[in-house]
Amino acid sequence: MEYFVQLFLGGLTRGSIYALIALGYTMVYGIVELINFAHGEIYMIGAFTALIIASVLGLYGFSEISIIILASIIAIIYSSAYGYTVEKIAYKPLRHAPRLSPLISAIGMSIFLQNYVLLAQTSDFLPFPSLIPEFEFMNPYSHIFSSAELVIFCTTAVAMTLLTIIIKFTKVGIAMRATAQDRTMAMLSGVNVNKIISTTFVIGSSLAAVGGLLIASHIGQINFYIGFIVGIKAFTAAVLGGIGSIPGAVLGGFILGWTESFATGYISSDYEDVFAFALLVLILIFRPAGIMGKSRVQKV
Amino acid sequence: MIKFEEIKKSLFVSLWFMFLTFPIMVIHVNPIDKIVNWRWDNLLFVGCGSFILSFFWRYFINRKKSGLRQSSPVISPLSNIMARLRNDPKLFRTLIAVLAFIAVAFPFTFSTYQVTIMTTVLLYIMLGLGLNIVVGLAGLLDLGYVAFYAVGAYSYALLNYHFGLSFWIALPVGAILGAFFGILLGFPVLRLRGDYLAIVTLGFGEIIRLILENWNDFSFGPSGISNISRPSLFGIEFSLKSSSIFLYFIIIILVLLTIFVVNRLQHSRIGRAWVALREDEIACQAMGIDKVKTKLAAFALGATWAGMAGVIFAAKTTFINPASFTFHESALILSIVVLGGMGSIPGVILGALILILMPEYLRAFSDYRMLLFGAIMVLMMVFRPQGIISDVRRTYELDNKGASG
Amino acid sequence: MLKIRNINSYYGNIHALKGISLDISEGEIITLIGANGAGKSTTLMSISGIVPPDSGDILYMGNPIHSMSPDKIVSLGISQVPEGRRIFPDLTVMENLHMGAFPRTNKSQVSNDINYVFDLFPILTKRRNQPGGTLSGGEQQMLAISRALMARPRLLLLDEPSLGLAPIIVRQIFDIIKKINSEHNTTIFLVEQNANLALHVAHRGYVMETGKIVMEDSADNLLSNDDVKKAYLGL
Amino acid sequence: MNKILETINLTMDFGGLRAIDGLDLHVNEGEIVALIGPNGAGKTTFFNCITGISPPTKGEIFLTTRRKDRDKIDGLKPNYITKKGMARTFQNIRLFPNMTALENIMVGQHCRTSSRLIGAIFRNAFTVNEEKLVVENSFHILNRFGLGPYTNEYAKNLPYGAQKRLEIARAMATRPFLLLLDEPAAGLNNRETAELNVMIKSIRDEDKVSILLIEHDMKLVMSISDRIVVLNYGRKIADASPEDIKSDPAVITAYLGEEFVA
Repeated sequence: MEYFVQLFLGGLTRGSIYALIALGYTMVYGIVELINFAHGEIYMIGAFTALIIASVLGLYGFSEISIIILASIIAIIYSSAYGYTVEKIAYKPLRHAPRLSPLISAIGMSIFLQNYVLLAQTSDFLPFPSLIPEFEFMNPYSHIFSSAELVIFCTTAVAMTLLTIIIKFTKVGIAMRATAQDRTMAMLSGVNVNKIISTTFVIGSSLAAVGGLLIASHIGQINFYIGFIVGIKAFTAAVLGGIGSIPGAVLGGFILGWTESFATGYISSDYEDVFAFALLVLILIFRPAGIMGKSRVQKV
Repeated sequence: MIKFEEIKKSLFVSLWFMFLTFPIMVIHVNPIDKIVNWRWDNLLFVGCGSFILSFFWRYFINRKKSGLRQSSPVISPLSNIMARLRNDPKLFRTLIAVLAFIAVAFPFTFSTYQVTIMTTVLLYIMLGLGLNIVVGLAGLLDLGYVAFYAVGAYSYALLNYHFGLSFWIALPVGAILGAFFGILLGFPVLRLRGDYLAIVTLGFGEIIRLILENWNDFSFGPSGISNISRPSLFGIEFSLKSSSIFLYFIIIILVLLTIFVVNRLQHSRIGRAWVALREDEIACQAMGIDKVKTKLAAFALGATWAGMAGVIFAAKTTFINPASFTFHESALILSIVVLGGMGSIPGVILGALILILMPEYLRAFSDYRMLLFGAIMVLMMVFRPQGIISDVRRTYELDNKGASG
Repeated sequence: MLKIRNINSYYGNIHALKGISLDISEGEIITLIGANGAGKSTTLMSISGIVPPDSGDILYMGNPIHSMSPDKIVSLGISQVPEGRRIFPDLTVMENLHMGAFPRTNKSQVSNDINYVFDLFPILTKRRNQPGGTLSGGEQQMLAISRALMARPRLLLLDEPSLGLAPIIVRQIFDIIKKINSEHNTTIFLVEQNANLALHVAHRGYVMETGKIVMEDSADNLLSNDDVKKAYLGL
Repeated sequence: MNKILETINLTMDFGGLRAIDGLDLHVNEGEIVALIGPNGAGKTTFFNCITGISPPTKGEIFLTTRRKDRDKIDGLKPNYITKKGMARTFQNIRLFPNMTALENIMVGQHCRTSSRLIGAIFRNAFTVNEEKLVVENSFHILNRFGLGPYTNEYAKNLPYGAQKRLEIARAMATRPFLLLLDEPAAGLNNRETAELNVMIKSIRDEDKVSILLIEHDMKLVMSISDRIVVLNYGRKIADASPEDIKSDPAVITAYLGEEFVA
């Protein structure tokens, strides 16, 4: 039973990270109907930036807490900046192109960014400092739920709440939803659609950065390739919940987290990634609209 | 005369990219020795590079926009040459003769090393042409193409290892197994929309690779399979040098076969159905075309070619492991198709020549090749989605014999 | 107020607008009638900046607007109620109205205006927290007009407001259109397929055929014109 | 008379909205029937419904082929329905833009030909023969619809009027016995509309193809139709000859706007 609880909580943590990254996919898809293939790389760049900044600050003798805060903030800023730039270069010129074009461009962007980091930094795995302190009050439970897991879970919860508030109640949020539903009408209402799309990329990217920091400090190492696998998994989570749906992405993240956690815990850990991919393939075949997604009627 | 406004814009772009690339390009931390390496020269490169490139970017974007407006197609010189070749059978025949001569003479004039490189190029031409059926003609973005390639390679390697099966038997077996897996995967997924299809095929490709990596009893895991037999001719074994020449000719023949088949299919009833499907799925169905069957045919045929190429790959390298079948391989094949021109046979050939030869001969490029592939995919989509040589539909004349051309 | 001078538009190879010119003066109700596919909606989309013309000028208050982005044009005071209403289906009625007021920053004025449109269409008050997609066709049309009014337009572009609506609702909506025009001196440019209806509320009208303006006259004259009667009034 | 198309109690729901409501409609052999009604009345939805693009929520559709087989076709995929002999055009032109005019017609003959992959590769006698016939036929069809000059032009480069004609020609290439035209006159000028009038009549008289068309151009509808069906809110409110339709009060209310008709 304890093992079950441990796996359940492990899945929850894992799932919340997937959910954070999945939100970026789902928001972008909702607004421009594009699978932002480079989203995983944005998160990878966030993690690298944090590592670099943290190392530099560490060498200059900054205190631990200030390192955590500064590195996180800078990582989020940089991820957002990359997300913004990627949209401007690889997607914006293709707004009216046939569907395959932006997808190929996105894959190209993803490959480009991976190799950019590979060349400019290293192909080796780098140790990532644990940004999360051990809480004493968690000690009695640490064998089933670590401090790190608690922090991950709470951070995710806060980030999601913030996002929900932005989307639901702010002017920008309403404009984002409106643009997702009918872009031309949003323009006719006086919305600068380009700005809204950029904002979506920026928000999605900063969420990815948060996810990236959490996962990197949890696993303890990073390399240029982490974005690819986690990216696809997060995408799976987004599709699972119903791409375009924000609560769907969260739900999908949890389901995927649990699937992986239980499957590796009870079946085999060799095939961890296979379970995720198999889930992706199955969900797309049997319920492409996802759990909370709506199937759209095609206009003829 | 470049306007001040333009310079200001470029300056801004340059500053932005200097900011953007600062931590990754400039700072290099060695966490073990605790040393920070500040690479300020990189900042200068980025700054100057993005300053210049931004002029090109805006120039081409504007040109593209005005091109769209006036709807005057921007025909590249290469397409002009292609058009001339099509219209002048004599010139065309001369060119074919020259190419044939070069192809035959090549292995006898150049070193084994050069022959091996050329064999690789030919292998990718085959793969590219196979994927071209799926992506270029039928418009199905298959990101897991490498899975079928792996199926072919492993079927030869395993059959050879366990039963000592020869290359010549494995070649059709690999093709059939490729087709089989193509249908197996294609059947459930082909109902999906374009971008979902891409992701499912990607997931499928990764599943195959992960299984090969982890199922040690079956595939010998990451250590792979070595000592795979090279092809023989009526039981005659070759020396290393003549063997590579032999393989070179085998693959030349297979590439010719591929070109022959794709060319015939392209302008047949089924080929037109593929293109129609790519152009407009609903109208295509309204013409009485069975969407699923047609897609499946394209998918299976593409997989057949990947299967065959896999067998050849195993025979060529005599050693395979899962590392040869990563997503990057799929991406490389896709870049060949995209760069050359989707749907165009000469385009794919040119694409393979450029993308395989460039990293081989320009050592400077080999480190940057994946970076380059990524950039090519983005830039081609933004500026020239039809590729270097765009696909041109065949023209028909009415005469007593019916079709010509 | 609005001068369109010789604009041409292409959709790919299709010449959708072939040298359209027209004038709208302040306070007028102008209608543009014509068959399906004649280019009426394209004309409106050109004014709104969604389909910028390939050549020609559009002047609003004497200033060229044909190369401005749609959001700038809205903030100048030109709002459009597009064909098919295009309500944001998953936004509530209130959110739809707030979208209409997107360019505006004065919150108290905006909430005043929300009250104003609720007075105009009392049924919307009841529906305020319902998603736009659940409204009936007539309610959606009312919401679409209200949403456009939320931007406080000086020029209101209406594209086929009668489309798919029961006659009684159409009448109601056309009464409101007249009211908006007379009470607030809002200039109205009305595109309609239902020529009969449109010419009865408009002061002047233009007749469009395959991308060209073929007739221009006062509404009364057009109503009694034999060609118009035959072609568009179905009489 | 022979009902070649018949729908019984056809109903179509779109996310809570009833686009077609219990519609009984039929087309007789050799008839030209016009389907009219205000925008949004469910006309195009009706076309999509009977051609299998979006299957009906409820109700039955029957097609009686030239061989007098009465087939139930609701729930069938669009390609089977086309093969049975009902072809259509689309309101917003849906040609294959990057194929030539001739190739568009050739694709139209897909369901009347049968050569396969293997035949295409080895080019056996059957395939060669069939291909030859397809090309000849296509030239014939192009010329018949006055598209000869555009034979080898990409469909996307044709002028608007020619694209509209090419769509009709492509539909005719599937050799239908019933042709559905969705607003064939939209965007055409007077001369082109007059030509269309002649073309539709010749399709009926020479090719013996019955026609069901959606159209807003009243002049065309009144002069060409044998019978007019009026839809409003997905319901049939009238079904009569053009003369009777003109004076039908229900039609005037729904379509022409009663309150202003003095």
